[in-house]
Amino acid sequence: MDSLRIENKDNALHLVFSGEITLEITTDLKKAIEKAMADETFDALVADLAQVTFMDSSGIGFLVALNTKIMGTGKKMYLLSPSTQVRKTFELVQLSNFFTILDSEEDLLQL
Amino acid sequence: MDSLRIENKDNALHLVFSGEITLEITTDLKKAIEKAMADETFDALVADLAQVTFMDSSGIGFLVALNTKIMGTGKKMYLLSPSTQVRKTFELVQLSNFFTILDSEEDLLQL
Amino acid sequence: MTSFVLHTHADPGPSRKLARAAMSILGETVADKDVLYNFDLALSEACANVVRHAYEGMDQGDLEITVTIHHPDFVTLEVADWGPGFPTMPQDVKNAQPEAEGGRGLFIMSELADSFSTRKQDGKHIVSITINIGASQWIPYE
Amino acid sequence: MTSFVLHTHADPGPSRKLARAAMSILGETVADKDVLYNFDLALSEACANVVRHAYEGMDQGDLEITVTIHHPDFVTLEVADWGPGFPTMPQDVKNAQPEAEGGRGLFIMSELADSFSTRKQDGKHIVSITINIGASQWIPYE
Ligand SMILES: Nc1ncnc2c1ncn2[C@@H]1O[C@H](COP(=O)(O)OP(=O)(O)O)[C@@H](O)[C@H]1O
Ligand SMILES: Nc1ncnc2c1ncn2[C@@H]1O[C@H](COP(=O)(O)OP(=O)(O)O)[C@@H](O)[C@H]1O
Repeated sequence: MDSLRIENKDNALHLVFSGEITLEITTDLKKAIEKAMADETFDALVADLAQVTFMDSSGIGFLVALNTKIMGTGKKMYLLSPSTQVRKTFELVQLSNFFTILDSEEDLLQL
Repeated sequence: MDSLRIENKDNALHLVFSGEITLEITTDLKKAIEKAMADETFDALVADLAQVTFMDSSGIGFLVALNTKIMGTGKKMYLLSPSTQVRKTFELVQLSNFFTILDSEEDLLQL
Repeated sequence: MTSFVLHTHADPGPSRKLARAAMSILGETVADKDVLYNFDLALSEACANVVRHAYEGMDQGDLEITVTIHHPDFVTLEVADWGPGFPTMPQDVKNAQPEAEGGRGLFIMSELADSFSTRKQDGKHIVSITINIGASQWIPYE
Repeated sequence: MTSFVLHTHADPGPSRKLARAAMSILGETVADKDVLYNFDLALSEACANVVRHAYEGMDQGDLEITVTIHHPDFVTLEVADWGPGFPTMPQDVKNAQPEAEGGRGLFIMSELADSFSTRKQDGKHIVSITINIGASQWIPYE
């Protein structure tokens, strides 16, 4: 999928999103991520949102559902350097403090 | 006007067009060119069409009218390096051989 | 006042194309990038709602976007469907719980809008979003 | 088959915005740049005709563009007005003399089209332009 690259780095499963996260794409994203979660061993999930140009409430719903799922397995989920567009949508729905947001990959290593 | 730059070089009045030549703009173009033709001394008019991204039949009509006017004053009109888009419109209406087309400014010096 | 009416079948692909076509009109009207992003987001929410909810349990019907430009004051976006309408009208608009997967679309629209309303008219259900445009945020008017 | 109907008042500015909105839809449908240029040119001619001719000597009325996508075969562009119609119907389409300032719009449309026609329907005058799209010229269909 053009809009998602998945990498496993030091036991952290990185989901590198790009482009738009909207209704059209969330079903495909879910499938790809579920497959990776079944195949890989990891302690933490990192959703890299730096290259996301647009995100609406379907995108929010998708991230909330992913977060619930990860928490249910006792693992941690982080959002990495969300773009201003993503931050804007989070702020609108007052979820800026709901997720753990990291500003850079260095922050991840220091956890 | 953003879409027209006028320069007088060696007695040739250069009209350097850019962007679209369509209905919306031809009236303004005509006014600007008439003013320049009244103010400047020149032997030839060069319509530089290299940076024209779109031209429809209003653009064609505008160039034909300009040509008629210039011929009426005993001067010459040349089209300089028309873009592929402009060439395409000329071909469609079978006017590729109606105008004198120059491929480069050097061709102009050799006239 | 200038109006643009855009109409298609409420399937996901065509609806997104229609929304982008509406954004093309807005992009030649409004210069401010943040305001354009707000329109894009509000439109995306309204169209997604028609695609997902308006025709639930029946054949998918049509979607209509109306962009009305009230230069130099505001722009109104209206998104209409011909479905049976909202479960409750007027719709009570509030934010969802953090853990909820859905229920944020109408709230986002109302937050982005300077004036937000839903109404029934001529057999359509219409969501209406008005956003004020500051003097410096317009593309100079022809 | 998917249709998009775009509608506004036939003033020059709004008409050009509407044509660009139609091109935004085509740009997400057709990949081939030359084919897109042909659509742009045909649409520009048809809209200019409505703006200049359809309502001559009367109050300017509306302009409607319909884009119908017949994947995987062709796309039809229809441009409609509510004016009194062409002086002669069906219109005789021929190229203008080289020295003529006007009279090339319909000829350009008919040259670009694989099928070109004008008709009257539901009180509208419609110019219809069909352009065939080769298998490799589409944007992959969702
Ligand atoms: N166009 C519509 N037609 C009918 N019902 C709608 C429409 N738009 C929204 N609704 C109803 O309003 C509810 C809230 O919508 P919204 O706030 O966008 O959240 P979500 O779409 O995530 O449920 C929807 O679940 C649906 O029941
Ligand atoms: N939408 C229209 N409604 C009425 N008459 C039209 C329309 N479009 C074209 N015409 C008529 O057809 C003629 C030829 O049009 P066209 O080939 O585009 O050349 P031009 O617009 O330069 O005259 C116009 O001069 C006009 O009389």
